[in-house]
Amino acid sequence: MYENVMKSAERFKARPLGRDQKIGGMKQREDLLFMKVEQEQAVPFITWLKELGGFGHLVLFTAVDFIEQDIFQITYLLHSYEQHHDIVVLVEIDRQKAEMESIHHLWPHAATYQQELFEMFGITFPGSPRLYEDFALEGWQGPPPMRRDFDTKEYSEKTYFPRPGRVTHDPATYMKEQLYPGEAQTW
Amino acid sequence: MDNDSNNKEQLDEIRKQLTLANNDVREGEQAYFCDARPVVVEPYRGILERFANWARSESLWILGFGTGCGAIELRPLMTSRYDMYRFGIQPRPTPRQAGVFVIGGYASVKTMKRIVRSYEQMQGPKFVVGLGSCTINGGMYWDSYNTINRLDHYIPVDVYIAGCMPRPEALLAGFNALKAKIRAGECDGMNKYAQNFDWYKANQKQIIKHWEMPDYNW
Amino acid sequence: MKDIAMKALYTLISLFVILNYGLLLTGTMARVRAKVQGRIGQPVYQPYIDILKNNFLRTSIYHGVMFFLGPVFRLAGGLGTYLFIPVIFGSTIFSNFAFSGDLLLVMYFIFFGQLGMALGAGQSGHPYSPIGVSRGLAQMTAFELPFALAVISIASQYGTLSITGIVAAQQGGILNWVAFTNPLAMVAGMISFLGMSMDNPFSIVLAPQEIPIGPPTEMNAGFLGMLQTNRAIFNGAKLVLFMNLFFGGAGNLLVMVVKTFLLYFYVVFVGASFPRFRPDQSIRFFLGIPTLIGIAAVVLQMV
Amino acid sequence: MVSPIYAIAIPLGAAFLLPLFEKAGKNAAKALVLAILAALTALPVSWLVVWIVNTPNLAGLLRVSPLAVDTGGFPAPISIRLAAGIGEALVMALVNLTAFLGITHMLVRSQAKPTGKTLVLLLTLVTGVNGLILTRDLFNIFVFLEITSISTYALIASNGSKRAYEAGFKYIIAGSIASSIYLVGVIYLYRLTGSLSLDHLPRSGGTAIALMLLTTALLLELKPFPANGWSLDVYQAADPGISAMVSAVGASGVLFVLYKLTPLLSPTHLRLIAGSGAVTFVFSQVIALRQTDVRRMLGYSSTAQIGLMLLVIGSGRGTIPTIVLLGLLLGNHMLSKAGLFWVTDLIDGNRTIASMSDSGSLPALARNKPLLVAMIGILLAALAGLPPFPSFWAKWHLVSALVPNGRWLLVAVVLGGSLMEAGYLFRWFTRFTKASEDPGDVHQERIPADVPVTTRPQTGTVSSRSGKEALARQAASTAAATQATTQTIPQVVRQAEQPVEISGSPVPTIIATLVLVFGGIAAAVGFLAPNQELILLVPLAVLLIGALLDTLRIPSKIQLLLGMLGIGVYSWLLLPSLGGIPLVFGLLFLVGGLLQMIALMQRKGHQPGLAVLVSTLLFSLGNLLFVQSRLGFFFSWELMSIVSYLLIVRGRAASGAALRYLMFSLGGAYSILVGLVLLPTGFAPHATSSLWAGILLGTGFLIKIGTVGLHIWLPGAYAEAEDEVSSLLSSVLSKAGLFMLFTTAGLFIQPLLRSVPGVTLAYLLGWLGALTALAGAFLAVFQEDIKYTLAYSSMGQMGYMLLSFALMTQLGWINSMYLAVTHLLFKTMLFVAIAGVVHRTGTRLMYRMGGLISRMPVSFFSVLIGIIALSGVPPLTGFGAKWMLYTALIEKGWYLQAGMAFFASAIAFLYLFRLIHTIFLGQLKDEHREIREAPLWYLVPQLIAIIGIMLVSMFPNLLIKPLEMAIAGYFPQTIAWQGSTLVSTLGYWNGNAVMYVTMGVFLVPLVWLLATRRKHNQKVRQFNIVYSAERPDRPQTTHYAYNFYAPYRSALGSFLTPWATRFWKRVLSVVRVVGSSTRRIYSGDGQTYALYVLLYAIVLMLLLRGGN
Amino acid sequence: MIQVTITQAMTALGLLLAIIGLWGILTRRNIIRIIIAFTILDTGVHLIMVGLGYVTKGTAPILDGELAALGTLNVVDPVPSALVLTAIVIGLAVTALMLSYAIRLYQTYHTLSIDEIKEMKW
Repeated sequence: MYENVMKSAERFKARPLGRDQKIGGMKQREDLLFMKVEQEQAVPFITWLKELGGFGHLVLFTAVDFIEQDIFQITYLLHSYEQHHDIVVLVEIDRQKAEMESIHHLWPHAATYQQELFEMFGITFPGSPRLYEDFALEGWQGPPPMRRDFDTKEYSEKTYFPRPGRVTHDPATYMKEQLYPGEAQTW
Repeated sequence: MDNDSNNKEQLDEIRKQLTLANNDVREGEQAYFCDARPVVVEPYRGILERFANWARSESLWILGFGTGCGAIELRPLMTSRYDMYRFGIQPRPTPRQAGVFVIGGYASVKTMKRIVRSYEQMQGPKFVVGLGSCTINGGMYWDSYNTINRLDHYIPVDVYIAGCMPRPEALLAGFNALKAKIRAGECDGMNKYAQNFDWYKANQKQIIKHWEMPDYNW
Repeated sequence: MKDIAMKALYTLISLFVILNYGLLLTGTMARVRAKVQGRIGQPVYQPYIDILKNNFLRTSIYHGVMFFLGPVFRLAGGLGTYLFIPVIFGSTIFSNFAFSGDLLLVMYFIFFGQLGMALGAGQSGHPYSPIGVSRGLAQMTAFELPFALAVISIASQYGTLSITGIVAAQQGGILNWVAFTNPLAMVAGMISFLGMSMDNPFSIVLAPQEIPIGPPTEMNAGFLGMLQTNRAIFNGAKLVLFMNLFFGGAGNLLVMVVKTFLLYFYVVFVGASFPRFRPDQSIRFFLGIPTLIGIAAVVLQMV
Repeated sequence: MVSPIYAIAIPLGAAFLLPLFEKAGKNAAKALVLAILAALTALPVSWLVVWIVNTPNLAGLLRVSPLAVDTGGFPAPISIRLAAGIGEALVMALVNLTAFLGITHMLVRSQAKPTGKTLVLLLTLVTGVNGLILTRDLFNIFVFLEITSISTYALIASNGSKRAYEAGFKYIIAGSIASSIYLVGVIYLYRLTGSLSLDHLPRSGGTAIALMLLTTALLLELKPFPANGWSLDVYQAADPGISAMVSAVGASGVLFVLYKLTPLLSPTHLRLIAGSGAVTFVFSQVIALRQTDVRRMLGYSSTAQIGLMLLVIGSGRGTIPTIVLLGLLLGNHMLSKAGLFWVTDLIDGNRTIASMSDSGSLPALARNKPLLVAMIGILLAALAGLPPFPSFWAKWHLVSALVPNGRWLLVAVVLGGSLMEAGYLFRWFTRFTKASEDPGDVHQERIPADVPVTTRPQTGTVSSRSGKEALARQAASTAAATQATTQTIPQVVRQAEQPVEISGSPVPTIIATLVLVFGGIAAAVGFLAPNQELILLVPLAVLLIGALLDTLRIPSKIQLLLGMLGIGVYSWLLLPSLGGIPLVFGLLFLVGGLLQMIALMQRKGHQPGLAVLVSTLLFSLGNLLFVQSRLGFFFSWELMSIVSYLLIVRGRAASGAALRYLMFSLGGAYSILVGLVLLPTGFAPHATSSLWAGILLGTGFLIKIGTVGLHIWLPGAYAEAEDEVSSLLSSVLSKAGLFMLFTTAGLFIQPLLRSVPGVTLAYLLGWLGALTALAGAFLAVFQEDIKYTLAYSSMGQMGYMLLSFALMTQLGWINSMYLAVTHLLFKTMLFVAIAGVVHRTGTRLMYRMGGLISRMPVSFFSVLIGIIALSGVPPLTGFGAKWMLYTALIEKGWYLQAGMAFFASAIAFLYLFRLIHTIFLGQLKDEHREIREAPLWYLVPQLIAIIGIMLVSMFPNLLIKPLEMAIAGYFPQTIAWQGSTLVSTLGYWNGNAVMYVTMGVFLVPLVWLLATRRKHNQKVRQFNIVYSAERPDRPQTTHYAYNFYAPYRSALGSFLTPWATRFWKRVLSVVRVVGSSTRRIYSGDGQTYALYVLLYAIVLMLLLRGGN
Repeated sequence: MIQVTITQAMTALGLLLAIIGLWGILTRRNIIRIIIAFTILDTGVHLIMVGLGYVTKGTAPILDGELAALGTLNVVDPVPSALVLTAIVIGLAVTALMLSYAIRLYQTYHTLSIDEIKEMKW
């Protein structure tokens, strides 16, 4: 399995991420593989995985905003029922030119993920059906809300009539002080 | 002639005040919706109203619409442990027949649209119970980009039950408080809504951009 | 003139009795159901309050003439059905208008209210209403068949279709009841009765989980109150009818109360014990064993 | 009187002299030919006139001494005698008339006008045929036979086409073998008897083989199955004008020779002739079913017709002489078949008409040349033996002659073959009449593959988004565009219609048609006059007058008014003379019919045929009320069937349904025909007779009623006919079968099985009725098309009537007629209201409608009353029917039937609610937002019917008491009246009291609601519904209508299997397979055909030996 | 010993010829041969006519009255001869027609084989 994927991965210039490394002190699952691939090679690689590699199920399809590196990392999680194996394909795209190839031709339901990604991150997928239609946010008019440069607190205060007199506490301290003063030492 | 046309203009003016514009429905859909304005309905007088209020308080039919996570706390009320039926409270599956609307916790903008619609479809007098902190001041979602902070800016609320989440006991206490309020004749959210209709509508429309419904959902 | 006035008075008394009895019975049975589930349950007088509250509602909506008339049809159907059944054997007050028609009239008058209500529900334009109606009508065709066979069997047994005649034939001891003289007809009839009562496992019309709550989805305020009133009266009428057909009728109010209570208790008992059928399951059920029992009852009368 | 010798001498002489005349001018030659033929036609007519003038009665006419000429002045056995009796005169007149018309046709058509040579050959052909008819000498017959044959061979080739040469050569081979056989037979006979004169041959034995040789040869000339492959090629390939001559003229002469030979033949010979005819008749019809080439199909029809006439010759004499039968059949065949060949010639040559499958330009033809199509219809009807054409009468008498002799096989052959013939002929006819969108084979409603949706309104606010706005707009518009293209309703693309031209003048065909029509009418007068039943011809008169009015293009409104006036007068005169059951049904037919005609008044402009057909239908229904003789009844019944067929076929997509209707109607009619013949006491009310008469008559009437199993014509016919016509068919016409059941009720109380007491025909009918009620109601539940629902509903209601009738008790009969009357009222309401809805909405699919109550309140009210009355809910009329039904059933002891009827009536609720809900309640569609109430003409009959229903509901005794009187005396009294309470032995019912109580209990809650919901009761609109906190998207998706009873379908859908349809389809496919496999013997090889000819002769000889 | 009269022999010969003719019609493929077979059949039939038509005890019908007076005078019956003459003429006509058909068929189908000429069937 692993060898098979790795062999083809070379063709697509995909590199596995830290298979034998321990992440956060924990060993990674045996049946999970992270692959990082260039933007141009991503869809061919996924296509290969689906058609020849046996990864027929698109489990998850999302994005992460790495505003510090000025990139969006797009994550495809694929699963193979025959091999009981997951592969995560990671693609980094330019945050300024947030555009990615659509994969709705491989999985029709990918169009829905792409609709969501467009709505939440502003990533476009040219050719994807219903991409510009409203999805979860009905009539949203601001910038994409999941981008990290969008200040939700400011937006909320501006929009939703905050009730005056709200106080925020640190839950741990507050609990110690207010509710269980006697037991505070044991924590 | 002049007099007639004046009269006609006046009549048109009055009609405009009495009817809703329904400008935000889709094109060509005006005919689907009733365009009457909600009106203030005077209560009965004297003992009849008090009797009616007693009957209303003893027969609270909840709209079975779980608007937020707090709705999970409504279910135990039906079980043998809490047994809300003994207080004359029971769920109804349709707003047309329900008298109490329980807002079950946080209300996102999307849910808010449905809340407004369902609330307007209930027949008066109707009561609203705000459940959990989220309905009071946004709770843990106070800084979210899509969750409201104050329910009473959008629909009139009769009773708030604080907590995150309030337990079923708290709910029962809240319902009893509501009953007392009803019996005292203090729950007139329906007329309040009709009186301040434009204010409520403006607040609602400020957040609900994708309106696509008439201004008042009969 | 005096006759008519007396008849009107008797009718009012009869209706008053059945309305209160029906409401109290509903309340009691809700309480019985609560006990089965280990709850205290609602007060016995809760149905009164609900009806009052619904009539006290300040606003209401309606969708058109048929919507307005739907509950009227329904209540008229309930009242009419009740009024064509002699309630207490030998009583002038409770003989109602049984002189204007026999058992066939009652069987068909049941449809009067259902049809009107279906039309009212239909005009509301809500899809759940016709779905509920379609389920209800479909199930109705199925459970009416064993019932009709039972009735035919009884009619041939006693040579009459008059309800009073059938009750009269059952007088003189418990063994004269149809339940004992024609047990197959009784079984077929009582299974149909379950379907007619729309309780579990045949509660596919209201079906709160799938099509909340079916035909009366759009009914509100006074319209709903009227439907609830009808439910009490119509329930009473059905119970009295089945009591008359299979269990020897009643000589006085007390007997009637006991018998109808037990009959209703039977429905609630079954309803509290079983989950709901799907519509097609329900239809197949009634057209299976109960129909065969009904046919057997009829054939036994033929040979 | 002019000597018969001229009939031979003149054409022969002229044939030789014709080239000389051609020198004088082409037109002179043509004029001469036509003049000669006219003279030849006039000659026998003159004889006939003289004889008719000189003899007082018909019997004397048949015994008139023939006009004989001995050639050369010697007496008969030495010289050749020509003799012309009444038969000869008749056939000669017909032959020469047809020849005259045929040659005229060929002269006036635009292409392929006959040359001088052809004219010569035609003249010799006529000479030969005339000679065949007249001569009494066997060898002379051979000579004329050869003259006929040789001219025919040559004529076939005149076409000059490749196929014609092929066909002609095959013909020659077969023909020469046949003539060799004839020659041998002649000489053998001469050796045995020493004489060749028909008048002097001994009738003793010993000559059997010689006669058989002659008979065989003549039979071979008459193209018997299977030795007739060549003849079909001739019909297909030759010039249609020539084909017409061969088919009509040539064969007639030979046929007549065979007829002349019959006095000499033994019963064995005759049986062989009849058998040969029967085989030819039935197999030719079967094979014709499979033909795709119209001319070849007509060819098969020709051989079949000749087979039928052989059957007539061979099967001996019936109540009327064979010659009359033969004359009727022959004349009918010659004129109609020749006419049809000419028609194929007229319509644009071979291109459009020759193929059965190509229907491209035929409908256009129907629109451009309605008269031509009407003419084709008449010719086809004549050929198929429909009234009033001569072959109809011949068929009646033929069956009357066969049945008493117990020749059931021949009866089956004659009737079965006729049915098939009508089938393929009218299948061809429907190609003309159907509209371009008519698929031709509709049996069930047609649902579009996907529910088409109108494009939803564009969202009002397009979300404007940072940086992507333009892109989003563009994408949205593309998406909308794709949506629009994928969601457009598939439009029926009308083909560009080719202009259809008629090549040549149709005058000869018209003349032939007119001769047929008037011959038919004359025959009708002749056959009906002895029973003093000429009044039965009134519908025909109406038809003729109507045809005239139609030709003048008088607007339909005026025609209808005239028709209504006529029917009014007719009813005024007729009804007072009736009493009892006929009076009830008379009111039903005539007054009910008038009610239906009001709705038709809505039609604007000129609707060809509508008014006349409706009026004729009602008149022929009126005939049924008082007709006494069997023949008169059968005539009226068939007339009613054919007229109603023509009414149905007017529907937009009705061709398939109408054809099915016609086939079942004719099948039923033939069953009735045999049943009637079996009635020894004649056709009179309450005749008792054999079991078989009851079964056969009953089957015929049950088909008309649409009993389950025989019902498959019903849904299509009722649904696909025009909307107002459907109402007429369902509420009036369907009762005809019921009326006849009442009239012949005495037949149905006979025990079905001697061993099982109590099982009578009526008992069987009762079960059939219960099953029909159940099946009708059940099938109606699942229809999406409103008219199919109503059609099946009608079927179910007829089931109740049948069940009630079969009870044979007082209450049962009262109920049957009560149902018939109320069914008329509420079905009028339903059908006409639905006609209005369909008229306004332009669709028949229920799920496309919805919410129409606000737009069409009166129609809604009418449908509401209709469904309450139909369903049996008190207090309206339906309950009375249900009460009487169950009471009567339980009184009779038919408990299981009662249970079944109850189940059916419960199922009826399903479709009734669906009907009213999906059309009038629920969501109003956008496209219906502006429609108006139905036209006034539709509302008037509905209102009248509503008043009727309400009256009968309020005062049931208004209807029940007269019905009780109508059947007084038939049964012992089982019901009694106490005031307005109807009391039976089982129960009681007081319609008045029920009405008052219902009104009372209805008013109380109504007043309460009106009082309490006076204020703040807001009327809301269609989308103001609680929709799971959402809003409805579109009315289409919110209206619950499609597959309304899905749970019912999943529970009981297996009972929807179309068993009956499957059965009848299988019957049809068996016939087709037989046809397909039988026609394989026609390999196209001339030698094979010659072999068949030889084998046929040998087999016949062997059979003769076996027969002795 | 079987007495074979001339008429019987003629009949037998005619029968033989007729059968040969029929056989030819049914088996030959060439149209011309079929026509020839037909003429053979025709001839056979004519022979049969002559053979059968001789009525041994018959009289010549034309001279009915006077013949009786002549008694044993042996007169040949003229009727069959007349018939045969007519039949031969007709047969000739038919043969001629067939031949002309053969020419036409050859012109249109370019063959004389009857197997090729079956465009129409069923």
